[in-house]
Amino acid sequence: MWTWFFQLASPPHFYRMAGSLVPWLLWPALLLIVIGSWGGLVQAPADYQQGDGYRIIYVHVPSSYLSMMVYVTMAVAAGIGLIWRIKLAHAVAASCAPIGATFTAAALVTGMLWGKPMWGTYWQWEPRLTSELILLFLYFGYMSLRSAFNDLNQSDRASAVLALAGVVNVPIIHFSVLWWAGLHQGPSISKIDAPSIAFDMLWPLLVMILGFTLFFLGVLAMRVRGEVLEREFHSRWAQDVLRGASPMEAG
Amino acid sequence: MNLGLGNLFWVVLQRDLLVAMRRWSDICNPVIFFVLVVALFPLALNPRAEFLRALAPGVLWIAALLAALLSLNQLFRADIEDGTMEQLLTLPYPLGLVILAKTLAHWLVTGLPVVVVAPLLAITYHLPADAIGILLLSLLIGTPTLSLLGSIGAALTAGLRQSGVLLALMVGPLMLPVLMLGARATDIALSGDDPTGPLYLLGALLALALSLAPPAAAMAIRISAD
Amino acid sequence: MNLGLGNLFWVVLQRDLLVAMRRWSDICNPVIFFVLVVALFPLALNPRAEFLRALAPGVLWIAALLAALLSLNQLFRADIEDGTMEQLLTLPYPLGLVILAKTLAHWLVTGLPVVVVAPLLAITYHLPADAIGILLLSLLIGTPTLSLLGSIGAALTAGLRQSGVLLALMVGPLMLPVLMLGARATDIALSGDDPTGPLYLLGALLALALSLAPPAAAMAIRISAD
Amino acid sequence: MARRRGGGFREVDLLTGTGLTLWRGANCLFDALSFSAAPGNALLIRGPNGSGKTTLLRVIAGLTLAEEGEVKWNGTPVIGCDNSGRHLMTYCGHATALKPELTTMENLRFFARLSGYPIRQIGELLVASGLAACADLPTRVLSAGQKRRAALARVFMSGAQLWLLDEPQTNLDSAGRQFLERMLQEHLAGSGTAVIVAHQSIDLGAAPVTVLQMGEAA
Amino acid sequence: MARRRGGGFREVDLLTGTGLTLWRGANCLFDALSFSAAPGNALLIRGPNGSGKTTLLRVIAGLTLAEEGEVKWNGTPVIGCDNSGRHLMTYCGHATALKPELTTMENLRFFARLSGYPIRQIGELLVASGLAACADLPTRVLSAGQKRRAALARVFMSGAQLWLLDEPQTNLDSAGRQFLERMLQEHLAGSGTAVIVAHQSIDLGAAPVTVLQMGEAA
Ligand code: HEM
Ligand SMILES: Nc1ncnc2c1ncn2[C@@H]1O[C@H](COP(=O)(O)OP(=O)(O)OP(=O)(O)O)[C@@H](O)[C@H]1O
Ligand SMILES: Nc1ncnc2c1ncn2[C@@H]1O[C@H](COP(=O)(O)OP(=O)(O)OP(=O)(O)O)[C@@H](O)[C@H]1O
Ligand SMILES: [Mg+2]
Ligand SMILES: [Mg+2]
Repeated sequence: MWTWFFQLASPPHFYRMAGSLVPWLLWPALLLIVIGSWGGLVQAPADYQQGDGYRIIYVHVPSSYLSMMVYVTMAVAAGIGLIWRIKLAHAVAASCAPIGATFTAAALVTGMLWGKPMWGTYWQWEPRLTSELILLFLYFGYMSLRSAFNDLNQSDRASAVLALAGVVNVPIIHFSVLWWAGLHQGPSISKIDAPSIAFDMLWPLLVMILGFTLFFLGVLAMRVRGEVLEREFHSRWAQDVLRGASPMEAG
Repeated sequence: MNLGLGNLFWVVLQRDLLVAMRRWSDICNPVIFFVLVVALFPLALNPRAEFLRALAPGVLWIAALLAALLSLNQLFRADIEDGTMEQLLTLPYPLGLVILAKTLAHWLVTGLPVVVVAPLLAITYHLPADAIGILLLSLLIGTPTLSLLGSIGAALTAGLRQSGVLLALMVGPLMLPVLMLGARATDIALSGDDPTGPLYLLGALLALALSLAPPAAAMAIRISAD
Repeated sequence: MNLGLGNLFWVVLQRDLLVAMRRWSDICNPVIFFVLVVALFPLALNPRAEFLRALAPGVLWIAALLAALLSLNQLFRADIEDGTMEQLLTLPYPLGLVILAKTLAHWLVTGLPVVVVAPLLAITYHLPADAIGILLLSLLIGTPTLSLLGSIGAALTAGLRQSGVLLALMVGPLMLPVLMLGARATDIALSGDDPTGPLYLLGALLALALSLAPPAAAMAIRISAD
Repeated sequence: MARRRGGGFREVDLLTGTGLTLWRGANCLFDALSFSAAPGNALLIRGPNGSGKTTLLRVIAGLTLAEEGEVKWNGTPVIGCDNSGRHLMTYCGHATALKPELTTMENLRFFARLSGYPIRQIGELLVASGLAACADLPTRVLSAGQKRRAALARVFMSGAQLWLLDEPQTNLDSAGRQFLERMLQEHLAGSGTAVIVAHQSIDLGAAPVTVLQMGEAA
Repeated sequence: MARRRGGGFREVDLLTGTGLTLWRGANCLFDALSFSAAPGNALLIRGPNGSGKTTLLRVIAGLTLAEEGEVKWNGTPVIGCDNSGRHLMTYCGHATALKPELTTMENLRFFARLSGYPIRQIGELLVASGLAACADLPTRVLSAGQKRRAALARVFMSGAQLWLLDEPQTNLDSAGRQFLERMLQEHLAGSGTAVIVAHQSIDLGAAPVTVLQMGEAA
């Protein structure tokens, strides 16, 4: 187990592994998203209150969930990098940030679009919405901190401290609907025992969430590959890769 | 030294913009700070729509002023610390023009983004469309005045360490009329009246600042670079 | 190197207070900034008594937070620039303790004065006496937490230039719970209810920050002094 | 590394200081100090630490006001709020005037545009100063000596007739010092003037050197 | 200027670096570099500008992380989040670690208290370093050389067994350089260790000197 772990953490090995993994993540992701979209847009019945407007849920909920998932991934990777000084983990954290920021922006935009018909306003200064906005700021803060240092080593470690400190925001977002009474929907699908949503509407949502997650992992693998190559630019294997040889031949 | 004055202006402006682009956080940060301040109020206070609407002109303008104050701190500081200012001071060119170019670059990088996002935030404060228009206009006229006024304070405090708050203290009072007029204009528009009066006054202040601030800042910078 | 840890704490604290006294503006500036922000609102907004009273908890707490943010920028900056940090980093002592001493000195110099003048300003916002008491208490528990949280951000950005706004961006979200709880407690007291809930939570946050922030800041400072 | 300027200098290109007096706190740094330097000459300011060399150089550059006395360059006083008196003078102090965010090339290009130095020749100058490999690095990451070399390259590009250099050898290795000396010799041979503060010895070739010895340290 | 420490150093007071590798961007500053310095010895780091001397010194001080390899002092690695390995080591870089607002005396007193140097002897030390007249001036107004002398006085006060000095001769006049050399000779004679980066020559008396030549500049 440990040897496998360390082997994975070696950059050339990871580069090769991730490369072969990417299609196995992205194609299923595409498939699931197509199925989920079909299920959500065609197969699921219109809501008796909201008509077809609710269908934006199939984008909103997966991106909202991923906005937080990605942050947690980023923080865990950053923590691993900081404690065990594994550069690969830093590369993972660095690659997470723009993806997470994109999902967060998507959650905000879809939420706002949904909010207009539902609440009569695009935006409401309400705990969940605000804390989601703050999550976006955290991503921005993380990225600007990274770009502010000239030394990679330094920006890795500094941004890791920030990512870890900012992780407190995630439970705040998740529980904000419970702690403060706001406009936003309470948990409806995450109550596993008794989902308060019809199965016809639920399964496309679950498929979409899975599809989005795989999509995230696929994009992450791609980004980390690029990041690792850039970091190991001067090493022999990276030079070999850039010249077109396979990294395994380079050893 | 065959550089025309327009050219000098352009060379300095271009360099400052390039430096800012290298640190893109320079461009994002003041505006994000602006958003942060505006977002804090509904959290700390009661977020009812009519309450927020009444708050909006004041909060948006105060946030714009604070964002300007915070970023002004850096206007000449780096130049003094790394010795660039010594070079600019010994140039055979009018220093006021150099300062004007630097101030313009600063406004483009920090003030303009604030002006651009302000309408979006105004929507979240439930401000009606015509009041948003006036808010935008008042910020567009008012924030360059803030930058110009700030340049004097920034020049005076550039050699000091703990200048952030000192700067706020010095130029805050100077910026007050701009703040009051800007918030006033939006407020008037909000209540459906004609806001041209305060807007003209804002324009007059801009003209005044444009002609007086650069030479004053030039004199100040000579003193603090000694 | 026969310096006890308590002694180390004391030596560092004393030195930082001495430096601050030499630049008395260090002591005055954050509090004056605080007063400025609080004073701006009645100017930019409608100064009716009941409106101001509703505004008071939010405005006072936001002003306190902004004053803390602004001054935090300087917490480690000077030490990094003049090389003192290199010396502190190579000392055979626990760095967290040094950081705690510096943060305490910083709070004494910038946070405490804000806590002291806040009640006076609260009176001008027509806040009743018992709400003022709670405001004072919440600030007294809350502002040290702000300083401690800020020390992490200050440590991360101490080596950077345009750090003021970056710092705000980074620690603003972390400080948010403190702000919300503090304003909440005062608000509850204003409406005549029992504010002990948020106050206990504030206390818990302080305890948490006290134990976690200094080591985190120590780690951060090692990185930014690299 | 050909010089941009075509002709020689005019006869009036003379630097004079008369009756300069400056107190700092209770220390008199200089009292009724006078000097002059003609084209092609170097004025070498020597003296122990804290004797006022840097302060004097800043007075000559017009960056600091003397309490009494006057520095004239080309017959006009260097102090005053218009910059005309500073014509064709360049100052190089302890700070390097490089923007840490910009690359070496971008930094030098800015000063080249200010002084009218041909942009195409910057590459050559970088090679001559040993900075070719750093051209595209942000100056933030340069070593102390590399920064100093870039600052000296700026002095060269300024094309100024009067160079004011404060301890220009600081942080330089022997190749760097040679580059500096070659630059200075060429400048003086082209009848430029240089005022140099230095603790170490500096080889100025055939140029006439006046040594200005500052008083004992405070 | 009597040394505070009574006894000699232990046999294990050995500085070793093994297999140090560090890349900066596309430049390899050092690759599998190893060295060691025994008590009483000086390690002189030489090399052209930009060859990584400062970076190496910071790695030795534990201020910068090497990508590979390890520096050990007294048998413990200098890197790590506890400070125990830094025991009795002092670093003096380009920055002087003086608070501009405090006087020279106050600045030194702070470091004396940290390192346990007797406060009463600071006055003597100020005289020895030629700073007696500046004792009550805020260090902001000191000249470059005076600041450097104060920084060196701090090194002396630290009583550390390992001194790490980055271009300590910068800005010093000849008296200042002599003060530095005397200090170093005494330190080495008391079987201390010193790692020194220098471009100029430095007279270390009878102490055995190992020269570590860094590669060509980038
Ligand atoms: C800008 C506006 C909005 C933002 C920032 C936002 C944010 C979020 C976030 C962060 C989550 C994930 C919560 C978690 O997993 O703990 C979420 C879930 C959800 N949102 Fe929104 N939302 C917005 C608007 C809306 C609107 C207008 C509706 C519809 C009325 C809505 C309905 C939902 C639902 C049903 C969930 C799933 C809740 C669950 O089962 O846990 N959202 N939203
Ligand atoms: N306010 C003051 N009160 C007293 N003395 C002062 C004051 N300001 C500056 N000085 C003294 O003035 C001198 C300034 O000298 P300057 O920096 O010009 O020296 P320098 O000759 O360049 O020395 P170095 O060789 O060290 O660079 C110093 O001796 C300093 O102590
Ligand atoms: N991010 C980077 N990319 C490329 N090169 C870099 C980077 N950061 C630093 N360098 C190079 O690393 C070297 C750092 O050297 P260092 O400061 O240790 O030199 P030094 O030997 O102390 O030189 P000096 O004698 O000038 O003080 C420089 O050559 C610099 O150009
Ligand atoms: Mg000097
Ligand atoms: Mg060096």
